[in-house]
Amino acid sequence: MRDFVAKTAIGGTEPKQDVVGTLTFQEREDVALASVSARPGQEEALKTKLHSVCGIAAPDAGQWKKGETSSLHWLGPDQYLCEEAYTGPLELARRMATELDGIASVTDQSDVFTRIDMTGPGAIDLLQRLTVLDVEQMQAGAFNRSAIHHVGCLLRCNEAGADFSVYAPRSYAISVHHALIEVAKAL
Amino acid sequence: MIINHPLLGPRDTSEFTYLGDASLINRPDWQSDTAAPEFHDYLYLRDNPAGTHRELWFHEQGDRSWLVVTRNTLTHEILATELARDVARKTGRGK
Amino acid sequence: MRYSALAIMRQVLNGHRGWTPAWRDPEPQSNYDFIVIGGGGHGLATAYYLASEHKAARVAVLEKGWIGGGNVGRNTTIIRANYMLDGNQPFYELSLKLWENLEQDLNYNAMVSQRGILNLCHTDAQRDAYRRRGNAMMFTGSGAELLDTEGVRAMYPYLNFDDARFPIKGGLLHRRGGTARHDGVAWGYARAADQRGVDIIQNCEVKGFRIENGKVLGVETTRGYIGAKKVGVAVAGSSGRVMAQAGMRLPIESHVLQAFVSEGLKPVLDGVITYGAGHFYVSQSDKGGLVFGGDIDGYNTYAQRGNLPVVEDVAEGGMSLMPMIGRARLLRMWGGVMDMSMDGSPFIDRTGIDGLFFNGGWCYGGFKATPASGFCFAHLMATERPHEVATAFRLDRFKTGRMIDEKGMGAQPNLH
Amino acid sequence: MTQNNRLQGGLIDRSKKLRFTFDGKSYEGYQGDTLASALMANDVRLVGRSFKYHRPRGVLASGSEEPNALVELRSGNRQEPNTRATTIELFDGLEATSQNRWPSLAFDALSINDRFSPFLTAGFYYKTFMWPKAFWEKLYEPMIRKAAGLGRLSQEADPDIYDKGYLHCDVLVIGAGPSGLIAALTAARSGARVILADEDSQMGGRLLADCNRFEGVSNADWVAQTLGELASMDNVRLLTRTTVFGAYDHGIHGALERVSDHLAVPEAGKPRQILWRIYSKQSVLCAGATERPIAFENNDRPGIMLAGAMRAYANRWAVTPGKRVAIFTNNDEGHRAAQDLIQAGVKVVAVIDPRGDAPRIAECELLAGAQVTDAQGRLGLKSITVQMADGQTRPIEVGGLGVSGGWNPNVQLTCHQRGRPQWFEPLAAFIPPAEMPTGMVAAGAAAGNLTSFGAIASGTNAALAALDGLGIKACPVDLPKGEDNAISIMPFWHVPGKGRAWLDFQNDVTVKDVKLAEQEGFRSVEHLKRYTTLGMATDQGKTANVGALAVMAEVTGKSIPETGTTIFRPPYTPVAMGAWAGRSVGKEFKPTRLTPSHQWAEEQGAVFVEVGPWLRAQWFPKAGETHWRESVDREVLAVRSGVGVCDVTTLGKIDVQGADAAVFLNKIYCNGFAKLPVGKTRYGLMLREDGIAMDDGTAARLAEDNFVVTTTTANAVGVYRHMEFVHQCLFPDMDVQMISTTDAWAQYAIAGPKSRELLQKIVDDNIDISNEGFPFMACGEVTIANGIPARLFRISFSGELAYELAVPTRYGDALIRHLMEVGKPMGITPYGTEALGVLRIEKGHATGNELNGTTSAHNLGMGRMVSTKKDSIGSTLSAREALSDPDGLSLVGIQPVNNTEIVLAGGHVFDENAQHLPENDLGYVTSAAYSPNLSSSIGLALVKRGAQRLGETVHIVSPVDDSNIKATLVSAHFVDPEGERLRA
Repeated sequence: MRDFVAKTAIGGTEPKQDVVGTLTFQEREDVALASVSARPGQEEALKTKLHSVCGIAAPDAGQWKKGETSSLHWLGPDQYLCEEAYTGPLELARRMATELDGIASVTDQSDVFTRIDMTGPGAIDLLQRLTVLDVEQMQAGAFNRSAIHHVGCLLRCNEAGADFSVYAPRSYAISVHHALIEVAKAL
Repeated sequence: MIINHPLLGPRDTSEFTYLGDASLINRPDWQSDTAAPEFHDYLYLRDNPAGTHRELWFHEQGDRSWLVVTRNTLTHEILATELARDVARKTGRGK
Repeated sequence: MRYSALAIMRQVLNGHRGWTPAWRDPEPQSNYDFIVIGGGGHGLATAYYLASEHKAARVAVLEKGWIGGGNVGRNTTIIRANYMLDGNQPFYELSLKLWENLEQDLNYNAMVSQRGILNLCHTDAQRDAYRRRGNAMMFTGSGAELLDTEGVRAMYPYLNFDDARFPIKGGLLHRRGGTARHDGVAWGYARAADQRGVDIIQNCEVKGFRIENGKVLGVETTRGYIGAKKVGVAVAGSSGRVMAQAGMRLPIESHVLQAFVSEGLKPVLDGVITYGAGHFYVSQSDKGGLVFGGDIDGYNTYAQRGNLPVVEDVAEGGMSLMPMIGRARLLRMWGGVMDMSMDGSPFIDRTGIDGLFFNGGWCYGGFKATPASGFCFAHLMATERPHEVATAFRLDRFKTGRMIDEKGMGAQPNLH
Repeated sequence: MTQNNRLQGGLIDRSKKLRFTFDGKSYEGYQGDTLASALMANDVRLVGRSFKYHRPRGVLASGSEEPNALVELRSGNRQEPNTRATTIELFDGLEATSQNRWPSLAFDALSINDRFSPFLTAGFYYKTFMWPKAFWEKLYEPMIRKAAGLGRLSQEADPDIYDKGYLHCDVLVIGAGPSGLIAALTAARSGARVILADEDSQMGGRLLADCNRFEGVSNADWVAQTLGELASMDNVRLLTRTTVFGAYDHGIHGALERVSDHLAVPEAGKPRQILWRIYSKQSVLCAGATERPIAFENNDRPGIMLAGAMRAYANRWAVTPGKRVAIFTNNDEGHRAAQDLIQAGVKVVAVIDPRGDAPRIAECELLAGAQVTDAQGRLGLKSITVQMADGQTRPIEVGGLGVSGGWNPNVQLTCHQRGRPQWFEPLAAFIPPAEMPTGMVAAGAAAGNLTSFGAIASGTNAALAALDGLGIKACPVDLPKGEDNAISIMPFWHVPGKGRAWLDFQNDVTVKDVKLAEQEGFRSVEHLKRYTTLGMATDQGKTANVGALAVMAEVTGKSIPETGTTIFRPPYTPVAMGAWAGRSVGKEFKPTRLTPSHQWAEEQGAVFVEVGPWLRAQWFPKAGETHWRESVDREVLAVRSGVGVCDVTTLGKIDVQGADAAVFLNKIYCNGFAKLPVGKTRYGLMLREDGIAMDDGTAARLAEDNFVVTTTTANAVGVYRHMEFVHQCLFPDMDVQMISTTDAWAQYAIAGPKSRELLQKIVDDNIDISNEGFPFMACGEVTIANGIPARLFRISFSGELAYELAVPTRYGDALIRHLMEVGKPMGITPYGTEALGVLRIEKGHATGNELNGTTSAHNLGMGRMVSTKKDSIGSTLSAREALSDPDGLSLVGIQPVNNTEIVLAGGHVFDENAQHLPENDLGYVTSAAYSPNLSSSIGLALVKRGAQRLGETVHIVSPVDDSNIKATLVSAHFVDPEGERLRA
């Protein structure tokens, strides 16, 4: 099989885990991402197709939806981010591309973002010091791009108040992770 | 300031990048006999109103939409926000 | 009355009863040879040089509010001639020469203080650009020195050299640059112009131009119609509004620039420093306040106030460069409306209308230009010919592609 | 020294004794004291010096409006200048030092200024210090600067952490006095998300400072009940020690929370302060009112303070400035203050009231129709001179005098968006403007309701209005009964007299100064402020401005509203720079981007350089190399002779798809892409609409409807934004979709004659990358290391046979290690950005130094690339005369005639005998480097008519380096001009 060993953006050989006070931070290297953009005129067709392929309806603006094996996130007008378990380089994007041929443009994003899961009480206090989004009001299913310590990140709410995922651009991941940890220490 | 994004609702302007007068959508026809002066006026001259101003903002830290925001330059009150692509289509822009 | 230590002495003896108004408060006459619209620094300087250099007798300055109430009274008081491009640098060198003799010329202490301006660089490319600029300054005799890190450290040991995200690699030192007391400049020009017969008419807003067969005849104002042979407009942030009354669209947008001052502190900073890795520049006033600023807010506005993101951006730059100011407090912030031009450089030019002249597009650099702007505008209005150091400041330069773009940002005013 | 001036009662905790020092002398106070109250308890009345005359000063107020009692708090790198003793919460071990005095507070050499005050009138410095000319900078100004400022900075880095954050709410209530508490309660009970913020360490406002205001319940109990209920609700956030300092657009407020300032040092890891941006849909301003003094001769003596402050010190802190005090007031509140003091056990010798019909409220002597005309006691008040109703003067011995000239509602925030407050005659004060900031309502004293009942009534009504604006159904609250007699006041601004009477205490602006300003024509408020420095001190004139305005009105014979008002600007009280910056300081000033090979490069001991947000390897020193040039020369030669590898991941990569992808690229690039075959890459030049070069890079066609566009590192973000603009705003119906993939791929340049040999050992066996199978500018998807998907581009920045190989970023680290391993026999050499620069200069490739935002395609020698057969961004305006002028600047190479001389980037080009004047300037050197291949310093330059002048000799002049060398204008392609190596 493949000779190369993959590195994670923060931990390197192992995904990074930190516990600060009541908060747990977990780097996730095991998810694959692919962006899906509807071709003009195919917007509805894409939604239908996505439903059958991913088993969930395409989310509305500012939302994400979780399915059995894959989840869908609203990235922009007629553009979604699909997430599944990582099986191998480009595999999700290639599979989606075949499925959505002629309907949408698919681009692999697995290594564009590094996902950091944040769980535990205090998540709100932490995020209030890092993002302008009204995190107190974020319900499970909320998904937005915004800035965290000057870096454009995706912020996903998995469970209101207690469980969030930050998707940081991979090259910035260490900086964003550092900001999360340092602020958590100050709570 | 807070821009009421047509799709995402109220978002802080720190997420956006400003370009300028929405008249930048009305790019002249390169084949017009007076293309040069038209492009000059298009690119360089401004109404620069003290009052209602239609302007382009890019949701850089957001959904990457270009918006046309109608804002009062005296009070900063925002009167309307639209997706720039819709505005462009309305003004007859296509391919 | 001539100002001097002796004059003060005399007034002390008679309980200061003898001081008279610094300038008259005349009723507008029915017509003038020259009308200058705008009682800011540039307008007052223009009127002064019309009277002093061109012996113009019948000159009026029309100000919609109180003189010196705009950007000349609301800036960070920096004077300098550290430009790069041929279209600019000789002009600013003339300005600097005029600054250097301003007090004696006006008999008013505008506190011109050449304490030196240091532009810091943080990359090799930035240093190369500073070398190019510094050399251009040398060719006009403005003076420039290229410092390395140690040279900077010797001047300002408390800057952040050791824990910096973008280390200081050196700087461009302009010793003749410095500061001046902004209000003093406006009042000094006003008083000197008044003494040479210029009518300074406050609370007189121009509501329109009277133009016949392409020639300007006078202006309609809130204090009635006033005729004039020639009218010059020098209204900075209001340029668009005023020139629209003459049916002109300009290559200008109005933006807000915020500026800040700290509480009074014992002197720690002798010169002016500009940070090269963030939006921050700073000096310390003779009263002890750190006077600092950064970038414009970046959206069109006529409101003389800004918003928080820019304040924070400026402070982040300041703290990164000078970690010792963490416990100094920001006392006051204010905003001025900037006439941002399409290439970041100004206009001193005729208009399509005979007898109507325009001066504007100074962006956030108008203060340092005040003397030369007035000098060259007066020259243009009096002689109908541009002054030799201001020939490039034409309104039609974008038609020919002769932009004067120091920053290389193109036709986007909020990036200049 | 024991606490002589401590009274009974108060809200202090006598069980907690705290030790502190002032000017090195140690004292004791109690938990709950401020530094001001603790000093007062210890009979310390002299605490500071004024700015201009260095007059001895004591405490004037009891809150953040304090102009006099400023100290340096703490020492060492935590020394904090200009800190108000009235807002410093006492902690054990507190150190404070007086400021702006030398050698000591009691004896200050510069108090000589006070003697010279007749010379130092308003604006005197504009009139003198002009002769001889040179003396201003050499003598006068240095003298003035020596005296400048108040407190000192430590000149050490601030050791504390500052945080910033964002809060969101329906209703923000600013100020927790009676009106604020009731407004918060009303909004909270109705279910709104409420934030209640107060600058004080305890909520309650004047209720903490005054006698009981409500029937059947004490101030303390009512505050406790209300706070208790608020604290129990989860839709309420209470922020004490939090000053809302600014009202910005669209309901955004700035607030500073002083988390740790009441402690000696912050707890480990905790912030000193937090700057909150509060996003509120509605806000209720309940900021109270500030008492104002009455000006009379020597009204700045230590011991003279605001009557309300004296009352607060007695009621809340159980201290008094002296055993015997008097009150000088023009309104009824002053009399109530006297009564409070009497009840607190202070001897009030008299209440002096200029009103002939002054009411008898306090149980002490009332001098109606009288006024205080002078005060004695330079370092501490000894006595006052009173002019009685009958004109007689009478000296009265007192240690303290409380003065009340009325109250100014704290309207600041209502005017932060340039609204102008309105004059309200009954109070002789300004109240909030008709044009309020969107969503803001004012209540309580801030809105001019000075009675207790009026305050809470207006508080609850304001909350109802806010709820209405939110569409929330309100549940009303029942209000406690409280006194409601309208406050009676007679405007009385200053006592006539010859001597100096202070209006602005800190900046020493007197009634005389205002009169002089008027005499010299500085009559508008803006001119008055600027000429006299009125209101420019650290207290922003909170106690001074209205009085000065009244004096100006008096001398101009106008009314106060006619005379005008000043503009209020943020912040309400000064905010520490550290708080504004938060964590974006030092190394964290901006976030850092790391390349996939970063860890490996660190292991190699690479030297890194900041390239925008990125850290890139600049060169890789080898053992024994003492100068960076040795490393760089070695790396360059290795690439030209063998094979080198460089991490080029930082280049922007944008995935462009869609049926119109090629048509779209035709729009954004000035050269053509429509006919580019699949599997091929092409260089593209992107222009701005003004015809100036914006960026350059390559576009690789991976499929009919799929390109990968690369941008320069610096412009990646801007180019993507521009492409979205062109699509969404100009050609919305094009079938094109794009997304950034910069972070998705780790990309390495593999360059040099042996690069193919190396790659053949890297790519999986089945892949043909022979010159025929994979020619120059070819691109395609390949696999390496047994099936790792990769992208291969045969493009060259160095001019050598070269490739760029990209793998999913997670494999970037493995790939660089693999390349180094496999390449070892070929002597593979990693190279950094320095060598990259040398190689591209040798090849004459333009980068940021050349694409500097002022160069046209023509200037760069690429004029012919601008297709006239199609429309592209910038094509029309690039035809303007100055952009296509054959006599304009064009890019050439520079080589010194004497190869030991050095070409300096930034040097200017002149003809042999030309004078070095702007008009003779021919251009400038954009880039320079030492070329180990030519054994000479070389450069690229933009030179007028350069292309026509190849071979000619010029001078490269750099006066800032005292450098002037002879050089030849040559082709920019120093190495392999025919490009044979690329195609080899």
